[in-house]
Amino acid sequence: MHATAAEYDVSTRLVCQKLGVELRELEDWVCCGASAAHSTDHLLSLALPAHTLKQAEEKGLPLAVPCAMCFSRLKFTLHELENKDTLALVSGAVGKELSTAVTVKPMLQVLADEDIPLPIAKPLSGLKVACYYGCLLVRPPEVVGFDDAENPQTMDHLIERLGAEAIDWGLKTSCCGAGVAFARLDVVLKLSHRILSLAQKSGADCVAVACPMCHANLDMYQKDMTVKLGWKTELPVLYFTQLMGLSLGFSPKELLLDKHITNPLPMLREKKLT
Amino acid sequence: MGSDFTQQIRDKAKELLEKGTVECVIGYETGSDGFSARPAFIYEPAEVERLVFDNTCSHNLVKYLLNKKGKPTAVIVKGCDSRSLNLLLSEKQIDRDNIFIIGVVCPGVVEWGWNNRSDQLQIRCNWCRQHNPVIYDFLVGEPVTEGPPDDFADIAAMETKSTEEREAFWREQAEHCVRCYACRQACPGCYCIDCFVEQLDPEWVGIRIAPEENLMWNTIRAFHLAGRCISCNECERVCPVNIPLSLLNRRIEREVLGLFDYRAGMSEDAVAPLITFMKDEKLGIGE
Amino acid sequence: MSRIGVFVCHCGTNIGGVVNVPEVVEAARHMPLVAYADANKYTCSEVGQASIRDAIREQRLDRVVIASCSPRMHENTFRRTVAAAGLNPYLLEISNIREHCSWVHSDSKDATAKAIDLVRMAVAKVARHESLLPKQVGLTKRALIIGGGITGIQAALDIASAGHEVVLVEKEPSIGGRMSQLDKTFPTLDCSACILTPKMVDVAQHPNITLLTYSEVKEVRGFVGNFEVDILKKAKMVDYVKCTGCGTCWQACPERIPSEFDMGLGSRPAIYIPFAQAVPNKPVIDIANCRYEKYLKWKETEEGPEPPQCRICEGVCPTEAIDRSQKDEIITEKFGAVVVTTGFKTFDHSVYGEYGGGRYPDVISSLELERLMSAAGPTGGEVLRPSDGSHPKNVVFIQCVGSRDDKVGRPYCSKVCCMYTAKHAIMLREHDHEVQCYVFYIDVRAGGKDFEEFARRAQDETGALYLRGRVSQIYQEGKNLKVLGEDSLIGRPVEIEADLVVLATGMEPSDNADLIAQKLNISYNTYNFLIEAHPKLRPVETQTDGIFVAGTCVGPRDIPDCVAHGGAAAAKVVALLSQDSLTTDPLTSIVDPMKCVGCFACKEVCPFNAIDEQVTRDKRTIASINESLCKGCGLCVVACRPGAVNLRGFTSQQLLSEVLTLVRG
Amino acid sequence: MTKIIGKNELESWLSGIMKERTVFAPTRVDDLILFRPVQSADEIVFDYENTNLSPKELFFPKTETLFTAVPKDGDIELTPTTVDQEVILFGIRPCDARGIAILDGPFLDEPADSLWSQHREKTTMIGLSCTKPAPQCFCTSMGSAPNDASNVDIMLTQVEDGYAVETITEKGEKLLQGVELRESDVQPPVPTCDVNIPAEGIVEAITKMFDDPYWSRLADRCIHCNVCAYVCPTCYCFDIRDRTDKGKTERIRTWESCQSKGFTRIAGGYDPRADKGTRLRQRFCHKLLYFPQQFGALGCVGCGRCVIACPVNIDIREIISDVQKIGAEVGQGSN
Amino acid sequence: MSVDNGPLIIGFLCNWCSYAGADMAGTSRAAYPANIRIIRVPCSGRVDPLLIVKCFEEGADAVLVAGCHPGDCHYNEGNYYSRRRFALLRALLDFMGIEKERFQVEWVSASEGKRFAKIVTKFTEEMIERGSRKAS
Repeated sequence: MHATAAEYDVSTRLVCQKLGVELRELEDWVCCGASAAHSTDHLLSLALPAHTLKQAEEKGLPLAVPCAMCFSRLKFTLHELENKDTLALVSGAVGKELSTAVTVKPMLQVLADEDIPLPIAKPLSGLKVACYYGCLLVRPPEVVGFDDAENPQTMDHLIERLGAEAIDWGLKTSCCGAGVAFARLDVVLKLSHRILSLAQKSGADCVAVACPMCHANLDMYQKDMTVKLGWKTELPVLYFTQLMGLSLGFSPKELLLDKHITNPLPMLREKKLT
Repeated sequence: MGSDFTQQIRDKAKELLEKGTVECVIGYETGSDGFSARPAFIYEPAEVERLVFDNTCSHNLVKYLLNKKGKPTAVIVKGCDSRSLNLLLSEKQIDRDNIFIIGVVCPGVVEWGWNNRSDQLQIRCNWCRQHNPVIYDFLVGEPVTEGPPDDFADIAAMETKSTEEREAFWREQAEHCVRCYACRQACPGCYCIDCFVEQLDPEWVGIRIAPEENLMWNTIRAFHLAGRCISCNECERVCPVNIPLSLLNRRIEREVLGLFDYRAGMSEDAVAPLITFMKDEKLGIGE
Repeated sequence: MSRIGVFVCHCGTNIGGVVNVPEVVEAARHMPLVAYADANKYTCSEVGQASIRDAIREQRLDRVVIASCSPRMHENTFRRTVAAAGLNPYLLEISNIREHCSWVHSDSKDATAKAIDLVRMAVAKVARHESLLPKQVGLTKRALIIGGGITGIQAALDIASAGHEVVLVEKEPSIGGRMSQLDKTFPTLDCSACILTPKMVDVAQHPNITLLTYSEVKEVRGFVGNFEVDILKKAKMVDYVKCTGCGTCWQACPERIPSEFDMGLGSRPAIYIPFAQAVPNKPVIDIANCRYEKYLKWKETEEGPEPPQCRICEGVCPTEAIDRSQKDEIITEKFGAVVVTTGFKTFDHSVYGEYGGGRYPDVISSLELERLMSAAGPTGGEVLRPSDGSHPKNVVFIQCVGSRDDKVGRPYCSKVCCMYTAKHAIMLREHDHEVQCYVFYIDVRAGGKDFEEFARRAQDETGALYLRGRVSQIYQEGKNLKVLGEDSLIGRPVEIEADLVVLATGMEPSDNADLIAQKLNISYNTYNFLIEAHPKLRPVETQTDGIFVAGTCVGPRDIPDCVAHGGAAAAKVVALLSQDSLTTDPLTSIVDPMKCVGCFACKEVCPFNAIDEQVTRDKRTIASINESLCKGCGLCVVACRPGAVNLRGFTSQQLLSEVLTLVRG
Repeated sequence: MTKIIGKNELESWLSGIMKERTVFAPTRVDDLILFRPVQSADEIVFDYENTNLSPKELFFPKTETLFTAVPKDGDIELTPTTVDQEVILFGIRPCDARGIAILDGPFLDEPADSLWSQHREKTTMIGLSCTKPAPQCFCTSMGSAPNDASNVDIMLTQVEDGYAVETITEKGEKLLQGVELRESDVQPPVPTCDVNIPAEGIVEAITKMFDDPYWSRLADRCIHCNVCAYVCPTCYCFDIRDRTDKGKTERIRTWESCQSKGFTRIAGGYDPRADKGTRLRQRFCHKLLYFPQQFGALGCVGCGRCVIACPVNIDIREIISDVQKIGAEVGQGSN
Repeated sequence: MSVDNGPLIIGFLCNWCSYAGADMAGTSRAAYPANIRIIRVPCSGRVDPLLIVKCFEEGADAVLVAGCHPGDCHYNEGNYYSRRRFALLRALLDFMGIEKERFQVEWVSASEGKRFAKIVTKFTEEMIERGSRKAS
């Protein structure tokens, strides 16, 4: 977060501050082990998130998770710990008495809470946004229990509240290929390209995401798509927190909007939003 | 508590009798030892001064409603007693329209006998999770927060004994039993016209007052209350030879709670667990 | 004092080879109340039976125990034997010393001791048997059919033709059911309407059939032979005596409502017949949508803006048949038998988010396609896309939508989808030669006469591309739909640009099938399909005597099966109604009114609704058994704490005697 | 002069008897005190108010076989039950002893009950005077006293250094043969029972108020268990039924009570005492009216057991007072 | 009682499944020990807990109740009720000193003759091992 996804980190903190959502970073968080542990060692894949969960439990706070993959792993762990035997096994591995009494929410859900008023300074009118949730935020539904797996609306509603238009499109929860990001770039390109091109065909000015992995895939590889798949244009990919920040009155600079590979500033300028 | 509760009950009783809402108020009065309570039947407004409420008001007065069918009657119930009202309503033994319920938030009742009173709460008050009446028309006292779920420690303790020890224990109890049927007569759930134990054809239980027959009686008495017992423990209180009948009732109660998540008498339209079923339940039977 | 006769059977060596029969006979002679005991080589033989009859007469026996094979084998035989000797057939008890003794034990001493015990128990039990007489009850020779689809039509016609009166109740304004919505039928490609309509007309014209459309069954009381049914006749607002069905009114009605019959793809007026060939061919007024009725409703409260008054239909009707004074009416009719043929509806595919969750207009269900293909449908038989009215060229079919899918709680196969999809592929190609069909399937199930050939034809002749695999996602891209799926045979993802996607939605029972089942006290499964008495041997009967089920309300099946099913149910009804009276089994429960406390635990557990409330002379409300409904399971007996209920043939006294005889010797 | 037996000598004397005969004595069973056969003097409780159940059980057991019948040679052979065992009943209180004596009335009235008379014959009763009457006691009002020696064979009264011994009957004398008794001039204290229940004239009073609604109002509270009857030393209602096991049939007599529903039900289902009021009245009329009429003495000995045991505090002492009061009122009214 | 050696087992079998299953055991000559005495009832739901307790009161060593498999009851629901009743009764009896092993409830279909023989054989052997209740 502090490194590759600084934009997300900074914009989230700014927005939270503005909205009065107090964030506390767990001092001793560990990697959730996504992409590596869960395909190799089942126990480890539960123990790593469990360690983090335990800290939140000890603090007595709900856990707001910015990354969809981390969110998925944490939720999976909670789900598996419902089984008493598993609970005992993982408790042993972590060395602490675990419980499932922790609330885990994706950052999107936290900030999209309609009970939190949005002091809109600059409505994003005229901006058409394709909300992209990615695959892990909403799936599998019985585990994560967040929104509709096929046609989620949380971000759409949030974007509409910012004054922008959330377009209806069909690939909101399709896979961008992050799982094989390093191994099969060709797959990533194909999947991400499909997402971007549908978003564009559907009239979107930009894509809003809620996960650093999604962002990386969709933002970084647009040049490669041009070379390999004939992707002729560019489509800015922004964190939903950045769009929130913009409407709440922060400057593009504060929100690190200039740090993206695919530069969103010309588009925003055109829409008179900067 | 006592005098205030007593006054509220007297006032209400008076009002009900004066208005003619009821013919009789069933409550408590002071008994012949000068301090412990006994059931009282008040028919005249002038008699309401006899009514008292204190921590010796042990009797479950709901049983008496069975003798008052068709007559408007008010009854004073503690939390546990109130559950038996629901039981009798669901089993169509009493008519809600004829009953005025004065519920009392129960502070617990003490162990007492005629002319002797301790400060110790009765054992049933240790398990009790129903100090607030579940059904009433007029409430005396402020509702209290109920304690955590009962842990049935008494049952667990009994279960640490071996089967042989348990058999010997109950046989010993059966030796004491004189089959006076006080347990049955005090129980609000026992209202058969002809109890199985006294039937001659089929003669389920033989005439002998002997351990075998007594065990049969005690087993079936408890089983006929399966999923119906509301834990007022009147049976145990009235037993002249102190048989710990609560152990039997509570062993079943724990099973009913565990298997069917059911507590008897919590609502007037509840269906008792033995006259309903779920198709896919696992009960450790025939599996 | 009873005089009990005991007859021990050698059954050749089957019993006698292990059990010492003379020893058993000798022991029996000393049992209480036994006046006579003897052995037979083969008791079930004519000689054996004759010896029992003789002994009953000569020894003045009043009760009989036969120790032989299982009562499940010869109880009825021997009941007839003792009856022939003048004894009540229920004063007999069989002691099973073959299947339960000689055939499973080899030690002669043990087996003999056990046989003696078993005989002793039977003697103890028979001593408490009572003479029982089967009861005769009359019956109403009329049948009620609930549901006027093809199954109900067939059943109604068959029963009526056998000479019995039939009342056919249909909740829609016309009979015909789902079959009337279909264009062609597989595998013969007969026109559905062409084969169905004549049958509908037959129903309307049959002198033995009373047709009650726009009606529903409200309540059912009684038992086999003697049902009493409340039927709600919804107000049609049209006097059918005056109405000629000329159609002036429905052409004049200015209101337009999505047509249920056309699956919302077309529209209908507020006074309407659901489709051109409707039977009866007379309209009803849809009160919820009629402008004048809305106005009348508004008049009551005068809230909101005043809607226009209309009454055009009344103005144009040449016979003054519009009658707004009609009210919903409940009539009560008597029947001897009921056939439930409430049919099916198709699965609502909007739960499939990956198929668009109902958001994409060009993702349609198969039944919608039927309407699009039907010459009498909203497009006059031209298959046009709902979104823009264009002719689709690339059509993707997806099989098993709401079938064979645990995820949506529908693990069963709907049986007809493979075939109708093949039909659709063939028909689409016939409509337009440029159409290319793709079919995503799990298996092609074509088990039926000429079915496999038909499915082949879709693939081979029509060129439909069958892809084995499921579709993972459909999304709108521009005007078209992108279908992402997998061909699992080659193991590659597939991407198809489609103009139209047709979902083969499965069958599920009609709305309220469970409620109807509850009213009739018959069982239904978790999907609300009705449960037959036995899936193989009693496929149209139910656990409740006199109630029959047929057609798709029992489970998915195609038209010929429905017709056969309806006919089968009709045959059962006819057999029942052909009797002059019904004999009830006397082995039922009875209530001792002196002991009953009126808690009705018995009523709660009775699976057959056989327990009624009754008020005694001293004003106690107690239970009473309806012996025609009681099947003698005895659940009530055990539920009854005071022992007020007992079961004839298995009384508490008898079971207790058996136990006591055993333990106290 | 008073004859005294020391505590130790008493115990060794009893131990000696136990070797030859069964000794029933008050002993602790769980939290009850009951008459049970004791094997050693240690088991005996000397310091008790009274036992929870009365000792009538020894003469009129809860369950007793009257005779046995077995089929024999095509006929039936009957064998009556006999009482063969010599029994010592130690520690019976004067009130309970009086109860036994009262029951001689109904049981020994001709034709005498053979089992009762056998039990009486085979039992030697050693009474123990009460030192301190309990709150429920009212024996003096019923014609007895805490040290009433009239119904036992030997009477013991606790004194400082042992027990004062009174030998009442020959049976008692026989039992005491060879036992060394100290002579002393200590006078055993005479305990008093302060409770005074107005029993005089009760027969007339209860006769007068026989039909008073008092009984049905009292029955409101009664739950009609059999507790009072089963703890009472003078209740003797019973039921008789047969029981067959392995070809042998026993005719069995067991305790019953006039309080239980159906006790008086006759063939055809009619019950002359079907309502609770008449059943409750029966109990008190039997004690206070019928007993005096038939046998010349009140049927209550004032042991107070029913007072303690009744689950709903139906207190016979209150009732006697009430009956007197109502009887007097009714009497005035009619005069 | 004429089981001279070994335990007395009383079996209550429902007419439609388990009694027929026991018949099937006979037809297929599936042998089992002769200690069991079978009482025919229409349905396992007809077996009153009173009868079970009576058997034990009178000294029977073991009781077997057998009915149709859940879902197969001839009367649709009978065995669902018996399942509940006997779950509670078994717990109560065990609590009172009659080991739950002595009171067995089994679902035996009409086709499970061999299984019935196996169940009875195993049950009898277990009871022999535990010994007679009277002796204990």
